[in-house]
Amino acid sequence: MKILEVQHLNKSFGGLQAINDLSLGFEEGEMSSIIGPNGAGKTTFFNLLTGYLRLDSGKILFKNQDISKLPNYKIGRMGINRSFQISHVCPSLTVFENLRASILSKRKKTFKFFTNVGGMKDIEDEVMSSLDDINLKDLAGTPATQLPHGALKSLDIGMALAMDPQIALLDEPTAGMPSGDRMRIMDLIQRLWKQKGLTIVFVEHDMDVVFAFSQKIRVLNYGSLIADGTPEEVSQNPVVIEAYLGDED
Amino acid sequence: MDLSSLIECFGDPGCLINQTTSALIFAMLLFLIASGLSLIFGVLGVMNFAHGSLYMLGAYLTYTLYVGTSSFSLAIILGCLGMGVFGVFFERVFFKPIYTMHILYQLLLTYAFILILDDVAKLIWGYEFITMGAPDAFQRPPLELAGSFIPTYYIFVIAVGIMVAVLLWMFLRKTKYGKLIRATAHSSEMVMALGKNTSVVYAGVFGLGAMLAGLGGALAAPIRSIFPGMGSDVVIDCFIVVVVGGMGSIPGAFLAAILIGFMRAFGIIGFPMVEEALIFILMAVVLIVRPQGFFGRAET
Amino acid sequence: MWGIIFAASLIILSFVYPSEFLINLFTQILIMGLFATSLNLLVGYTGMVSFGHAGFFGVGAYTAAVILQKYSTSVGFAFGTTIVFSAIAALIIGSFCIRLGSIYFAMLTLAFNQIIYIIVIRWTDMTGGDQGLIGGIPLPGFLSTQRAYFIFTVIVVAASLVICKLVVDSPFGAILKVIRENADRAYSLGIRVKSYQLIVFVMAGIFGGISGALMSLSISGAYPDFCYWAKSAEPIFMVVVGGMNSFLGPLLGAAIFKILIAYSTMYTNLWGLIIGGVLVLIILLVRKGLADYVMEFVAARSVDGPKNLLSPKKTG
Amino acid sequence: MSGINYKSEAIKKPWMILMTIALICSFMIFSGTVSAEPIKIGFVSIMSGRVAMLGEEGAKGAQLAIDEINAKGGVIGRKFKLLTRDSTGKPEEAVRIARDYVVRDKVDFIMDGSSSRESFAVKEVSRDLKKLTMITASETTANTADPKIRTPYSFRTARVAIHDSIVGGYFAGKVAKELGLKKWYSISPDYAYGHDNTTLFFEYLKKNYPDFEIIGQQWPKIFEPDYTAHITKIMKDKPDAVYSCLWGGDITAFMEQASLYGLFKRMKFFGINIADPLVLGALKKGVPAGMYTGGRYNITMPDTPANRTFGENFKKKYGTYPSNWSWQAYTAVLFLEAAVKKAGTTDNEKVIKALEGLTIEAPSAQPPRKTVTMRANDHQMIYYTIGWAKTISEPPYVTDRTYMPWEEILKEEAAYLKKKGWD
Repeated sequence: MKILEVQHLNKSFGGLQAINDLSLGFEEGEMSSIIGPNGAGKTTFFNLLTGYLRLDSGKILFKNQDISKLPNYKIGRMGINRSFQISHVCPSLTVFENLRASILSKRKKTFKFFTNVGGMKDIEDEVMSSLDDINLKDLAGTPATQLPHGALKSLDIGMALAMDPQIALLDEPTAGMPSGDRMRIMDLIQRLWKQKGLTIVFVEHDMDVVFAFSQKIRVLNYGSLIADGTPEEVSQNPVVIEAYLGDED
Repeated sequence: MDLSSLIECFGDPGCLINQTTSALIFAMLLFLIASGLSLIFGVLGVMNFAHGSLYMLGAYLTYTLYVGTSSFSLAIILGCLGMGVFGVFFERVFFKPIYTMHILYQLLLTYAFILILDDVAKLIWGYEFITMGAPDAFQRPPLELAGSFIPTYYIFVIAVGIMVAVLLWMFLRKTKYGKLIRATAHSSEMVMALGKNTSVVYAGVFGLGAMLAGLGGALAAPIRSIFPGMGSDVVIDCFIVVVVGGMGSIPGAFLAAILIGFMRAFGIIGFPMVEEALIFILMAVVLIVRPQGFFGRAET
Repeated sequence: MWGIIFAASLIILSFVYPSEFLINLFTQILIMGLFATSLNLLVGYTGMVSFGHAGFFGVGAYTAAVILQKYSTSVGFAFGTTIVFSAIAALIIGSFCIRLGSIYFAMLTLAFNQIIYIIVIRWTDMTGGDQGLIGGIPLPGFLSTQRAYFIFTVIVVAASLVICKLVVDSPFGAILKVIRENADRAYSLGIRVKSYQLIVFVMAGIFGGISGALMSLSISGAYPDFCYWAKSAEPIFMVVVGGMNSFLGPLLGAAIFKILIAYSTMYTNLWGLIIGGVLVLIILLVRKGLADYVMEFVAARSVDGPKNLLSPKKTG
Repeated sequence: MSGINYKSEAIKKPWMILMTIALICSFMIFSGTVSAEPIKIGFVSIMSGRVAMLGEEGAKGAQLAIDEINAKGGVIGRKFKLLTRDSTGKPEEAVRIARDYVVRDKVDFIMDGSSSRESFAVKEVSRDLKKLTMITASETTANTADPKIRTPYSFRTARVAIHDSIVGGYFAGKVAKELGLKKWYSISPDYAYGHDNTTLFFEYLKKNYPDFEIIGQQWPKIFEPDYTAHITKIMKDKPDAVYSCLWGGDITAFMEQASLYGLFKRMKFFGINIADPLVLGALKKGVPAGMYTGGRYNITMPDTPANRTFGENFKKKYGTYPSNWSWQAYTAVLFLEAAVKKAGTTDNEKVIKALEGLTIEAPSAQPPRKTVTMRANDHQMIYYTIGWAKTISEPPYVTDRTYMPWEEILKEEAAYLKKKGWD
């Protein structure tokens, strides 16, 4: 069953047609990737899916319910959570406090005015376990500004995954990491994906990572879908090779 | 609220011209000060509360020079240049560190300078209010036109105001430095990347802003009483002009100053008790409906 | 609860060391401290820089004063109405202001502040116009002496601070900090940022109104100066000098501000030079509020050496 | 650059006072006279910002009187000492300073030289702490006339709007009758004093010259920088005469802008506050002749030797002639001196009794009298000089001064109080 589906999506900024009649769907429980050259419209697509941008035309369906008009916080609350290309964390808050925000929002405990948040044992435990999931437990007390790049990225991803999302949209989770760390973080994401039965969509440039971790690959170029299939199908697809893989060995 | 006398005034040409001149004189002085503020905000991104004090210092400086040299034109020119130099010095020493600061520190630092400059003025020129008096050249009786009266000094000030507006616009549009300033306003990182020294641009812009405020002070000195603290009321009117006109836009400031000038001049006839509130309501409406004002850049 | 200890210690102090001068000074320090702390709910905890907070101070002051002067003698009723009116004012103003970001938000709050000021000046038969509310405010017997009013102020301010502390430490407070740091992230976590901002704006308005009411009762009169825009700069001075990131920073800032004014006006008429000078020094050199500086100093010593003392500049 | 003014003296002043006190104390100890605490007067007023002259001029007047009294050996063997503090224009500061004077500095009397707003705040302190307070600046009638507002502990040696208006109406009525001024206009600052003074003026003008009509009134906000819109409106309505109680920097700005429009050539102008030395001193281009001004205070009004010596002493000490706020504070100290001498003590209750109905010699008494009196029932000083005159462009800028006999003023005032239900 398609958990999230997009039909004839269009979005243009002035003259530039960023998303061009895009239609595709994401199966529940599937781990898929979106690849394409810079400027292919990947991040724009994520922004449209999560309500940060309004679409010009077309429809976005989440479990067959039209969410194209909903504001971003409503979409976030429904379980479509994302991480950001440039990691969006709270700089002067500690790792623990950053993640606690996700848990609080998930447990709908944000509108409590007089209980001391420090004293909420259940929340604390859950945050600790989420930290454990992304191997950041020992850095719980350090402010986000002092995290090494890798940890910062995993915090960003962790904040999305901690929401137990129906579908997690990870925008270049391995950006700016040496190849060894990339594999490690993708293993981590895959482990959580299996463990919690999530649906994950990630944007990636490193072909080794793409082919190693995607059950399905979608290739975007100039805002339109030029290929959609399993890694094998996509690697033989002449259009993809010519437009994107080109002289890839 | 007596709309009848407002309508009656529109009918009578004398009253129309009268109120228009008073609107224009208020607008021109306000524009001179507000244009400097808008420029500084547009390029440096800092809302300078102390801008009113630059207007006050301009008035005091011109008064002192006028008493010294007893030539009004010399007093104005030297007054403006003096303020320009003071502006550059002021920016280099006090403003440079605050560009990257939290907006709260910027607001408070500029507010602190209102307190400091007011007391400095009190120390130098004393606490009593001073009146400079219109220079002899303008003591002639006012121009009579269809039953209205236009003092010659006001014609001079309005002319200067319009001239400065045009010059400033052309300077920003046509000259090399003007383009550099507008580029820095757009994105200072880019300009820095192109190897231009933005700190010179910042100092220059602040100097120009101070000079404009100084000119406003110089032209206001003969017709308004000069006292320490005269700047703090004017700065609020300037904020309205900058916000309504569009932050960083000179044509916007010109248009907004004229709009507010007319609202004041005709508000006094139509809604005598609340014309001041109308101006603030206008500011609020513009901020809510169109935060970037007439010509400002929409907030990216 | 440390709040009760804080209040009890002040009251005992007022008996043990009964110098009336200090009692008067501390009454005003506490009132302005609450006013600054209410602003810090916006500035320090939610990152919303309001430059028109004096509007609520004025609304509170005039509401309580008019009620006690004309309509009732019960202080409780006066404060109740103050809370209601301040909340309504904050709701109306807040619903407009929260749509805007940083500098535009500051400008809009300034505009509303001046609109309140002009209403107060022009509505002469209710507010006494430019003259202010004259004729004194009748206070019930138990509040008549300075010390009694000081104790009343201590209780009200301590209670308000305790409530603010609870809210700041609650889940709601935690989310406010996230909104301050990164509103985009908050949205993606399913947080309706605008409603949180409105709630904290109304809360700040209420406590601002309460501090206004306390002030008007303490000097037995309400004056337009309370809602003039220059009055909005005072709490910002206190928040910045006292320290934005620690809860009691603004209270410390209020003490510094009031003591600085009290002693500088004793020796010279150039208080502007002194206050302005102190501000410039703090902003250009120390770049942090006093309380933040101390907290970081202590934190640096205990956790991991002095390296994070020079924490990177707060980016705008 | 006009020389460093009074301000730098202020910075030296605390040291001077400390030195003089040290001298006096040491002198007292050696001379073995009753080494008594000085009688302390706490002067609170605004000394910074737009209306700094209120505080500065008041403090100068009070200090001059104190120096003269101390030179004559003080009173009941004790010297006076003046404490001055700037209320920075904040009502809560004025209240806190007034309370500090009573509680910490243990002053014997408070002198409140602040503008109407702060003076009402300080009044609550005098009522609360039962401390004798001399009001030397606020001119709003209600301050002493309204029984609900006045307190038994405060006295006022400042002029009162009602008196000014009665004399103004009397004088303007005569001039209006002569010149047939039918259509009147008014432009006064929009606060209590402005409304109070203007409405009363027209009330008394009607008494003396019934057939005139007010064709328009303007209420610019106080400290309005730009009156052009108001001026052009007045010029449009072409009244015969304009009344204004604008004062200080406002009246000079208005006159500057109005003279550019030639307003004074087209209509008679009655400005009650033009003759204030600060205003006359500031008008560089000379004073436009042919206007009518209230006496307010001027070295030549009254033109008596006592007033002349007071003016010269003031100029010798401070370099400028005294203004309205200076003589009012000066007279307040004279009253305190006489009352303390009469009561033999500085105990407030007794001094209040002594002050009520007290008559003393003062430079500002209106001829033919040489004395002013502190009225017992409402603690307001009467018999001070209120006159009107015409302006001329050379010093002393005022000529053909006319005074209204105080008996008639008091009769009109009584009628007014009865009507207001304040008698």
